Amino acid sequence: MSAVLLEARNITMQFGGLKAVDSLQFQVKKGQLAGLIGPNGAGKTTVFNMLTGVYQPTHGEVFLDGQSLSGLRPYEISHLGITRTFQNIRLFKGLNVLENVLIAAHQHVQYGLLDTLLQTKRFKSSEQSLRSKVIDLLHIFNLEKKALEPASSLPYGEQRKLEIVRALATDPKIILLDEPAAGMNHSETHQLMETIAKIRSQFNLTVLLIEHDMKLVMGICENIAVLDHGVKIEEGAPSVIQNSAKVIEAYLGVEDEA
Amino acid sequence: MHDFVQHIINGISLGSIYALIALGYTMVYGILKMINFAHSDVYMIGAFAAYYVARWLGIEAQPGIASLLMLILVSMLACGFLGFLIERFAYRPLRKAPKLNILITAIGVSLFLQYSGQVVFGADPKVFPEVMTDYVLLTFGPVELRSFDLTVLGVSLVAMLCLEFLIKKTKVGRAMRAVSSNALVASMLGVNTDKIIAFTFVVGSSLAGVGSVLVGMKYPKIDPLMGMMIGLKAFVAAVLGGIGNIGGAVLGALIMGLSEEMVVAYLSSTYRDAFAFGILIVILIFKPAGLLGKYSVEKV
Amino acid sequence: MGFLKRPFLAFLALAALGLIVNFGFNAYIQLIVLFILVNCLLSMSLNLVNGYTGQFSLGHAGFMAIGAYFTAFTSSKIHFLPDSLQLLEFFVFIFGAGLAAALAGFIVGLPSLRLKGDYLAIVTLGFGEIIRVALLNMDFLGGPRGYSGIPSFGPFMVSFLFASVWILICFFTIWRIVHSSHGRGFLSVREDEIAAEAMGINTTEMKVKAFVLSSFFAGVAGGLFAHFTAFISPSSFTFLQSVNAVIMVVLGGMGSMTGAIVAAVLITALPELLRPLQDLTGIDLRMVIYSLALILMMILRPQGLFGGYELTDLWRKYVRRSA
Amino acid sequence: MKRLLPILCVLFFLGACTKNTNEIVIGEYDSLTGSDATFGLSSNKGVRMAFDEINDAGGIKGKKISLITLDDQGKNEEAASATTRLITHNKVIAIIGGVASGRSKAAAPIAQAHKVPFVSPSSTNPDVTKAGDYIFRVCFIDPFQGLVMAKFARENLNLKKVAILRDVKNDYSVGLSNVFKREFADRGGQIVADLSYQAGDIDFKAQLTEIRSKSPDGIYIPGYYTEVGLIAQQARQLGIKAPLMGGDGWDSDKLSEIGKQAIDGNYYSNHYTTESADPAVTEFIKKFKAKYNETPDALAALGYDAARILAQAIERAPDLSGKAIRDELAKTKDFPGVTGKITLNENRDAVKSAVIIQVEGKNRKFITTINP
Repeated sequence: MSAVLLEARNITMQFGGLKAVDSLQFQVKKGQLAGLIGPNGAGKTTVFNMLTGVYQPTHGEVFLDGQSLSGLRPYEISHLGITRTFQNIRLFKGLNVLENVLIAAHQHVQYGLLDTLLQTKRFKSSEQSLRSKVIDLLHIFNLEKKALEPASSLPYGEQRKLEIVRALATDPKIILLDEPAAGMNHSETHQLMETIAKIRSQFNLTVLLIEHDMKLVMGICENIAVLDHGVKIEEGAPSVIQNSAKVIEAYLGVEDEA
Repeated sequence: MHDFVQHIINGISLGSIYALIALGYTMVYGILKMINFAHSDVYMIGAFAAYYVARWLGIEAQPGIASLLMLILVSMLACGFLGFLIERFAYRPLRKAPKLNILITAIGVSLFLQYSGQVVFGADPKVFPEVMTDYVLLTFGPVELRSFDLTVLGVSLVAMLCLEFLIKKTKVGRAMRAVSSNALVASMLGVNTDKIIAFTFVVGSSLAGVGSVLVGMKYPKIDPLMGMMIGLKAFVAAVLGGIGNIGGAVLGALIMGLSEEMVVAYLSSTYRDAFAFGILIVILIFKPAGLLGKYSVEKV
Repeated sequence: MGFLKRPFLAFLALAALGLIVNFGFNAYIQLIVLFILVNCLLSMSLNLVNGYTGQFSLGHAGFMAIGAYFTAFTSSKIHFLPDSLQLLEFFVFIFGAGLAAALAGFIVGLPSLRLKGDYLAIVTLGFGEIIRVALLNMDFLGGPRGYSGIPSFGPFMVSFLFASVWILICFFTIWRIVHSSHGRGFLSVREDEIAAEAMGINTTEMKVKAFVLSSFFAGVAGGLFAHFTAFISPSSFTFLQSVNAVIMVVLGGMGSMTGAIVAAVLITALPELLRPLQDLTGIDLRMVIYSLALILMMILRPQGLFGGYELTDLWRKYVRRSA
Repeated sequence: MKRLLPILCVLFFLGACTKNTNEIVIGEYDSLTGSDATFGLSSNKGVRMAFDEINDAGGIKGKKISLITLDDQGKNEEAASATTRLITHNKVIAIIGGVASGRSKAAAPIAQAHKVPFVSPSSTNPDVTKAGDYIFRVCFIDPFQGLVMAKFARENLNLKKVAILRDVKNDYSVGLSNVFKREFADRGGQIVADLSYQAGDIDFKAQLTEIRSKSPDGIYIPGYYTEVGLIAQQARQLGIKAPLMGGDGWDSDKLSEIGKQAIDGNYYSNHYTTESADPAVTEFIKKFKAKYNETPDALAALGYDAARILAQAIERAPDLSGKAIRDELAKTKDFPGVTGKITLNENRDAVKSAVIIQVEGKNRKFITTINP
């Protein structure tokens, strides 16, 4: 329980003259459910992009299980076990639900091009098992009935769930959830949080989630880092965060702006 | 040495021809993010409009600056009007369609103009009237600088500055930039996007009109397919400089003109076009948005 | 050998069609049918890149040219099998033509597929032009004089069946790949590259794979074209030919194999169908009509004839509705 | 679209039904549209005029000639399909080909396979008639015309150093250049530069500046008048005074219209001279001007001769079979064509003399005749 799985060492992201994230340092331990919170524009998504290789940090390094991720392409990082969802839902809109998830399982496919062309037994059986595995995953979120519907036709909440299913299909060590509850009402959010806790234990996962809304995170996260203007201002258990003056100030300041 | 200087002059002169046409491509691309493949054929129509009007008015008998300006005006009007029609009837219905569809429509319009041009004007080349006489401005030994070369360069630079001013400093320009960055938001803010886009097309196309008269004056042979080759080169020049960037178009065009000239002079005339595209490919691979273009990081 | 069942049935169906054309129509129609087969290969192969993988290629004629010249050169210069097996020899050369084009596709694709959208289109256009200019300057391939004396397959039926085999290889290769995990990888690149990468898809590899495979079949199409016309020259492989291929893909509906085939038939036949019009008008208006039809088509049915669906999907829909 | 298709299909088969047994149907394909259209249309005008004249004079064997012209859009494969259509669909008894050698090479094997006589007016590449014994032509072949100018440049103009500027896209231009290069060098001349452009270019100063630096005595530019006019202007602008030389591709009124004074004094090889007292020539020019309101160029003259040679062979043939017409075509001897006295040799190529012309404004001054 105590081994460090993911570590960001002093990562900085600079866009032109603007430092979106400044020397951020944090760790996520194996099996933990960690949170990254902060007001709008604090740089949370930028952190995710650096962790998953979409951006290369201007300075600093990310480590997974002690291995440096610098210079790796996003797909390579995904193969190593980091997966994610997107804040502004990036499903494969033109494809159906099943295909969306199957694509994420591509890295575990056992057959080659020749098997495909000759339609070998191996091709057929592994396609079969792939599909049943994916259906099982969809089942967790009650999406299996919609397997053949276009992803774009799902209601918003289900699209978010589908993103999680898709991410799970990569067989990750750690899943990064970018505002998974955005746009959901209270009961939906509650239900989602329960599911997240459930999949964590079922798949032996580590979870790092971004939430804009502080209260939601408090309930389930074991460790929380707070970001403001690209700088980590606080880190610790929910109780620590709740009582931090800096955090309150950061959030209040934002409300003024809004 | 004097050959080298002559090559530089030739190259700049050729480059400024490309620049005049490249400006039209880049202008439309900058606002609409579409390759207006028909631009080079609008240019062709401009040349023919000027040709017929000049013959009708008997302008050849009285060459001079007034006749030139008059023809440029005619050609600009014809091209602008044609640009308006093309936008209204071919591109506007496709505003929300996938990019490939718009590209194919543009190619369709281009083919339509080329082939109906062959039917209407005839396929044989026409001789563009001599509106002004070319003369030597300066000589250094065998090196010559001619008035047409300077005129074309001057006009393309002035056109560039006018466009820069139009886009950066005027109210219409602000609206154009708004449409370019986000058409939906722009329309919510009260910008009449249809009008702005039509205006962009009219301006871009009338630039082709200016180009066609100047080119017709310098190279007095026009035919319905005259836009094909020069259009492709100008377009490549616009991409080279960073399509959507006004200054980039002129820079790209001058680089194209000079490099074509130098390839012919010092490497191999037969591989000239291959080199032109080779340069483009190398630049795009190392600088994917062209020389002056800004590479936008996709927001995730 | 179960994997050959469907292709074999399809082959029988094509052979029957071939027999009808062979006995029911004159040499002119037969030649058009052969050109249709070549264009089917072109549109199916480009569909893999444009339709399924969402990359924008305007240089298909270049790869076709490489295949055509490879076939022309080898089949008229090299002879390594007894005469009775000449068709097999041709098959080997056309396979080689595909490989040559695929190699070119790899060389072109690797650096340029980093680019997106219009930029990729321009770079591939540039490569196509470079290939054409290079051919103009290669004297051993005839330069602008072209390359003549390419052996023909003989009677129409032989040509037709030979081309049919390649059509089926192309169709089933692409169809099966697209309906496998690899193909879903292609689709994910088209849909959203960033999400695809995050889900572990090596998008560069996918793009290059699609591009190379597509170039392979463009090369094969070129090879067949060379045999059918017995004479090729660089002017057959211009930018307009690449555009024609793109038009077929879009007209058929991006990402629809059967759509690509139907569009290839239409686009090849249309200019010929319009020929008699010249008797009425006195001037050749074919291209004017063709271009107008193109514009109207894009405006009235932007998703193409089949809009990403397959003929089989539409059939199923129809059956379901009427049942 | 769906509704249009049946209509098109009906149209498609209509062509075949309009046949009339009192007509002799002859086919022609050429580039009526596309980038070579200006040449194709010229050739077509010559062909049409010849058949109109023959029809006005009563036709052949008492029958009228019906000419079916199809467009090849400047594409080889279209030339192939057009030729096949003419033969199998329109059932023509003979074919007149188009201008470009490339298209002839795609079309001729088809005519040969169907044993339909094929006469090319102006495809100069030597390989064209090698397609078989049904393929003829009425123009010079590249080796002859290249040789003619090499001889003239070396022996009459006494040039020593010559530069070549060729149209690399055009097989005709490349063919002439290659022959000229060899023949001129064989006669003790020196080729100081060999540069190229592409048809459709408008700026040639890069090549010309390079040529100027080699200070040649003459420049050989065997391209078409569409570009040569501009080349001449730019050459003079750069101060190149050396004479320019070319082939029959120069022969058009447009040459001097585009080139203006710059083209004056330069030489090209051609089939005939307008100064000729030969009534065949003067008559042809007069009638052509009356009919089309323009001066014929070399391509029109060749189209005219090709059509008349074919018509005469048909007239002489005992029947309308391909073989009979072919045999009569092969016997063509000393035909008094506009483009010279034409004899078809055993390779089915025209044997005729060439003339050297000097441009003088609108006039074409006859300089000398060079025999094969």
